[in-house]
Amino acid sequence: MSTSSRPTTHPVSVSAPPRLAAETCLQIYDLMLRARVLEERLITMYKQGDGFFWIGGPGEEAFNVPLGLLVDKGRGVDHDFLHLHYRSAATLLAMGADPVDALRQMKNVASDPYSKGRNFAGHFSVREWNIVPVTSPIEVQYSIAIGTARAQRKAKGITVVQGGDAGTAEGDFATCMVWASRKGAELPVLMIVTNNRYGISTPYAGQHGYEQISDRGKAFGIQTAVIDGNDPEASYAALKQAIAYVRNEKRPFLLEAMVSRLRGHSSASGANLVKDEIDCVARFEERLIERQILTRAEIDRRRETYTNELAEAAKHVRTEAQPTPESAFDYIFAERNLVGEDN
Amino acid sequence: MSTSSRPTTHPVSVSAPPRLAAETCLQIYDLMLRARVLEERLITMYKQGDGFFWIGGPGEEAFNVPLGLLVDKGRGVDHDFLHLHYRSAATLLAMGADPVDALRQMKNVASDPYSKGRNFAGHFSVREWNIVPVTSPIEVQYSIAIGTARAQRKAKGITVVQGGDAGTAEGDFATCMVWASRKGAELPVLMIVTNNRYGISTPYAGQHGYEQISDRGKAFGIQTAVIDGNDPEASYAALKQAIAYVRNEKRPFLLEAMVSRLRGHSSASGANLVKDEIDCVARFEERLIERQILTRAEIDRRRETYTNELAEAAKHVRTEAQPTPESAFDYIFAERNLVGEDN
Amino acid sequence: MATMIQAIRLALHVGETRLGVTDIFGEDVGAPLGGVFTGTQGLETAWNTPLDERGIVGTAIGLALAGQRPVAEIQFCDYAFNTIDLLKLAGNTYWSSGGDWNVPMVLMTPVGAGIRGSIYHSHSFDATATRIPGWKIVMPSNPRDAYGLMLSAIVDPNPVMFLMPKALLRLKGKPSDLLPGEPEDDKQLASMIDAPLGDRSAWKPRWPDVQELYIPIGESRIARPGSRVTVLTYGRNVPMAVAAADELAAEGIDTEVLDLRSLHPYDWPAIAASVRKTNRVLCVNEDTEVTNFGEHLIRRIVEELFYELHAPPRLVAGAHLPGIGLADALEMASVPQKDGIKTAIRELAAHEP
Amino acid sequence: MATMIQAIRLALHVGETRLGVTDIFGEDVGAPLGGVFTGTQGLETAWNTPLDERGIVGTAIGLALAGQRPVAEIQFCDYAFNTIDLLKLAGNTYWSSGGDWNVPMVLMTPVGAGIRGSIYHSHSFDATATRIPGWKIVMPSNPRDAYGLMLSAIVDPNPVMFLMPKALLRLKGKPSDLLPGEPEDDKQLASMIDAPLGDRSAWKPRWPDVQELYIPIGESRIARPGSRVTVLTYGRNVPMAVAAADELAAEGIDTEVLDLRSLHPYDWPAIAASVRKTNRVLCVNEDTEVTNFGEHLIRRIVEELFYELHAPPRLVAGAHLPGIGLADALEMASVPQKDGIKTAIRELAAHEP
Ligand SMILES: Cc1ncc(C[n+]2csc(CCOP(=O)(O)OP(=O)(O)O)c2C)c(N)n1
Ligand SMILES: Cc1ncc(C[n+]2csc(CCOP(=O)(O)OP(=O)(O)O)c2C)c(N)n1
Ligand SMILES: [Mg+2]
Ligand SMILES: [Mg+2]
Repeated sequence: MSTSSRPTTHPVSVSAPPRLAAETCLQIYDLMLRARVLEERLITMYKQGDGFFWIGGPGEEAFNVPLGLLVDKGRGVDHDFLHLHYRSAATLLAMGADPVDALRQMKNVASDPYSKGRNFAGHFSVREWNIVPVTSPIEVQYSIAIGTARAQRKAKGITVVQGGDAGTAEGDFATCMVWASRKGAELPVLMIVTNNRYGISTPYAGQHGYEQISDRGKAFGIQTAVIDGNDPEASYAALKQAIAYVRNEKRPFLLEAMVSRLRGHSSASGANLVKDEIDCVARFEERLIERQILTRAEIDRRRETYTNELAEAAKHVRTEAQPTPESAFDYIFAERNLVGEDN
Repeated sequence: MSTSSRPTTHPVSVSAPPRLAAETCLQIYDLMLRARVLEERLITMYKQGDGFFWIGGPGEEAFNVPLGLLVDKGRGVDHDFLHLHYRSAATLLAMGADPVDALRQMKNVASDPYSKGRNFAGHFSVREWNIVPVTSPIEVQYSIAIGTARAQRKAKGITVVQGGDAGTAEGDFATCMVWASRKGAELPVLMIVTNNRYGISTPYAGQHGYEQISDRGKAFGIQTAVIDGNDPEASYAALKQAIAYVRNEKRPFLLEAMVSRLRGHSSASGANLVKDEIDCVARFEERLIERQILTRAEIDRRRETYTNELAEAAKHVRTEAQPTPESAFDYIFAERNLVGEDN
Repeated sequence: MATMIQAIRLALHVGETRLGVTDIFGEDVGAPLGGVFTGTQGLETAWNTPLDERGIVGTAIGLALAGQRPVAEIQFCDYAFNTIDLLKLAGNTYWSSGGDWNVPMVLMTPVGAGIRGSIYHSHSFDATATRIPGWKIVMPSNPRDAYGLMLSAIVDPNPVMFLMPKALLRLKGKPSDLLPGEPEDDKQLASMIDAPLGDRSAWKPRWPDVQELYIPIGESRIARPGSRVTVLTYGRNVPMAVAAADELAAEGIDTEVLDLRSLHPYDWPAIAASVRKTNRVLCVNEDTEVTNFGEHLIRRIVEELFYELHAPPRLVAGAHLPGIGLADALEMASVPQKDGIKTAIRELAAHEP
Repeated sequence: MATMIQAIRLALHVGETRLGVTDIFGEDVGAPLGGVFTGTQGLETAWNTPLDERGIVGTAIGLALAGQRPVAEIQFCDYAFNTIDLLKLAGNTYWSSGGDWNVPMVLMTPVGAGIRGSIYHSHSFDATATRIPGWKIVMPSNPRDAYGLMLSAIVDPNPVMFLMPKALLRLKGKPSDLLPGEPEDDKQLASMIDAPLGDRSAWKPRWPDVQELYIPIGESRIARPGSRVTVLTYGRNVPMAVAAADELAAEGIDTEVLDLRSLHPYDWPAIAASVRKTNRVLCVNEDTEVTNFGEHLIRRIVEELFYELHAPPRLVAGAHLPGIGLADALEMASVPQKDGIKTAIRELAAHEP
């Protein structure tokens, strides 16, 4: 974990990433691999005409898996709220989501639990786990996160909000910092920027006046850190520290994770493999082999198993029913208050 | 001129405010007094039923007069563009505006040159001097200023944009910083925050996470300074320096001026004199008397003259025609391009 | 008799003490001001936000998603136009998530002309609001409805927009419309719940023991019964239309004024019944007339009740202008006035098919 | 034959080389992408903005106030709803300043469904746009109109919104509608002005010597003449309505399709003439149906042409839903389709007064 070049206003002590125990490494790796294989399956589905659009997170697994493992999963203010973006499948898997559900959303079948065939791939929603619906409009989650965080000022849970680098140019990113850092009314919110140095086709260089996006938090007295999001151990350590800080101090933290965009922006840009980007899964595999936690053969076996499982699942999903035309008119107004049920 | 407590990222050398020459002091003082008397007349008009609403800048004269004197007044990109707010009458007067026109807008007569009886007091617009229309929605001027500044990247003029402290919570304030500081595409914009420590009834304390608003500029590599806006000499010096920097370097500068709100927010809050606020006019008078530039008697005479002049003018304005009902339908679409005429 | 703004304040008091409202917030909503129209004076859970409408709406959505019942205010609806994307999100979250998350928030905001508010304190919001699916939209025309609609808004599991007709906020209700538990003497009420002028730091309201009264969202009210012409209206234009109708009664024109109260969902059965009775219909509202909610009502009436109509339906609405000017003559020419309503009713009544 | 997106690109090329356009900008508008729909590929003055729609609109207003002629893009109109306040400002600056400042900017943005764009790539913007006074609003249905309307938009001294029907952007024009100066062979055109796949760093367009062609803002076009029923529509629904009309001709129903092209100001004389001829009118557009621009047209028709009507006017528009769902069946059920248009025309034609 490297801190940003300029000093933080409230320095966080960030030690070199500790080696995680072999067991934890294996757990993380397994989820990273499952997430990667899931994204590959989704892309294949798109390319085979089993979905209209793909967007997702190949290249963010090393960061998103630890996030999913470290949050306090559950329902209501005493658990963590997650305002994720559209590259968060690995976080969902780490929290225990069934990858088949992502295929269902890709194929927009009626059984898609996240949106009933209404929304694009990657637009998750799990009320049982406080995962609020992923929005297509960039950055609005940072304004909405203020609200869940406010509801948690005296609760055990915290709010986590995540988005990309380019999106921080929207006013909502500033809004989140302004509201989260009001003196005497600070909010327990972990703001995450997953910086892949692109917004669609537009490179980071030329659009940003600061060295690191997280520098913007400093004037607000917000804790900041920049980490190598391609390193699962660094990510795990940084997230653990940041989450603990937010939970204990009830104050905001702004964490910037440098990540890769391995398949370009989305299916709109082809979803093909991008050269010159670090592949966190491959890199972690090397580390695990080096540490003799796994062998190449074991890795290959796992990958094959997961790939086959999802290929089978995709076949099954293909047979599931599409939403009926009439179903477009369902869920316009709620009859009862679901969110308040047992809060 | 005191710099902010935290170091600027690109420090500006800010010397102690130099004494200005007696002549300049007199010029500034005279305009401050005229501006103050104008605001008092506007408030009287409101209280006598000669207007529906008053808002203005008593308490900002020591800053706003130097601003009006120091900008390069004129039309087109080679002169300075001004995106002011609704407390800027003193800037207008310093630029040479006729105070009677402010009375006309107050009384919403058809001869109001700023809005033809359509807009509230203080909502100026002078195309000949690049003063773009003052907007009621707070902070939008910071997003619009990006555009005039961009048009001036290779011109002699710069863009000046001004607003209050509370308004900086809007995303547009951040937008201006993001766009003005893009590496390699920096914009010649002087961002001014006139900090009177209130937004209507809401005090600064409790709403802001930073010590000074201008601290927010530092992460962007934007020059910043905090000054005593109640001191006309300090204001003059700081503005001169900031304007020169923006003009020569073609880069943004964020200047925060601490000012007073002598009559509260607006007529909606009574427009009565507020105790415990520094009165910059009274303070400057003392200084001028001490330096033997003016005597109390001369001051009293001036004040009386200006007061009488405006009382007369107000009487005259009262006789001017109101807009006709049909005139509401004028100026919906322009027939020709006024703004591009001789640019 | 409570004024409309007092009625709203009383409803919010019931909300925060009995209906689970945890946060009432917006610019200048907390102490010392208690709202630019005094709607939130003395409330326990009222607080001042930063000057940032996007943050206000975002916070409301977030609080609602966290299971709370927030009431947020946009100080003037004129300043809500940078939040339409967030309002759309609040309205589509239940649908987009396939019924996973509802968003039980209330957004209140003063609307309309009539106070010489010039370009940015005169906007209407009804047309825009009805264009945001997933929201319920209400707009009272008197204190009692304001009270009962606010309570319904608070307990509704969906986002509800509460449009406050600013020209009516200080008007008192009719003696017959006393809120349940409200003291009969309005001076007494004021002394109990209106903050004093000057220093308020030690002031505390004494709340009367008001009881719940729910005006169902979706139900209109016949503000004035009549037989010859139907006027469909809401908010500030209701008393205006009733006054117009009362004056026209002397000319022998018997006008029915329907106060919609809810703009979405609106009370189609009542509208249809009235049009079937009078065969002549006028829609009145203050919003600009191109792509106006009254035009929706007229379209539906024409589509479903064409052969009931003895005259072409009419709309009296705000002029399609970029703003409402400050000068009296400008404002009067820009939004409906009683005389214009009377003329339209007269023409409708006189029209023979 | 140029596609609509090529025609727009050619118009922007004329704009920047001959009409004083200095800045064409938006998210991904500059190199290397040249716009998510390729509308700005190869243009000299195209540049990439930060991901911030408010900054984009603000910049356009500022450039316009500085006397330039900016063309700004919002990547999808779905993402313009946080800028309505700024759009309102652009529209009211001339009026608010009493004629002091005009705002000569163009805002272009793709709109509508038809590409399986799900909730946030399927929005329409016509109803919202027509609610912003001070703007001219245009929406082409074919490449030639797109070209001519864009040129008119650029030279207009007022803010002009250019709505791009995204489902039509890749469709070619009719051979008879060649743009002036356009090479006849469309492969040749593509080889000249379409950026290659892969590395584009060395690529430069070779622009054909296209000439100016102005389609006046405010003039409609008869897309298909007819005598029995009038369809008032624009954008994506024009070819759909023409196809419906062509199919219905076999049933003996002769339908006139009026392509409005300009939504504000709209061509009332042409609308009135067509309605007077056919006595039956259908409005078709994709935007949600409550407080819809078609309802404005119907209101005006009813108000001014009531006794010309032999049937109640009809609206076929988007359902009043919080979103357009991704699954085929959902999208089809949410926005007008050819069959629904045919049914409505049939019913209108069959209707006897
Ligand atoms: C408000 C808004 N504007 C534009 C878009 C279109 N869009 C989708 S993704 C994207 C780029 C986002 O870049 P970044 O924030 O860096 O996230 P990344 O995709 O790189 O993870 C854009 C412009 C959008 N979805 N929302
Ligand atoms: C977008 C917007 N929201 C709310 C308002 C109402 N309003 C007018 S002035 C004001 C306070 C402004 O405070 P500040 O920015 O500090 O400027 P000051 O008036 O103190 O100079 C508010 C909330 C507005 N005009 N615009
Ligand atoms: Mg990115
Ligand atoms: Mg202030």
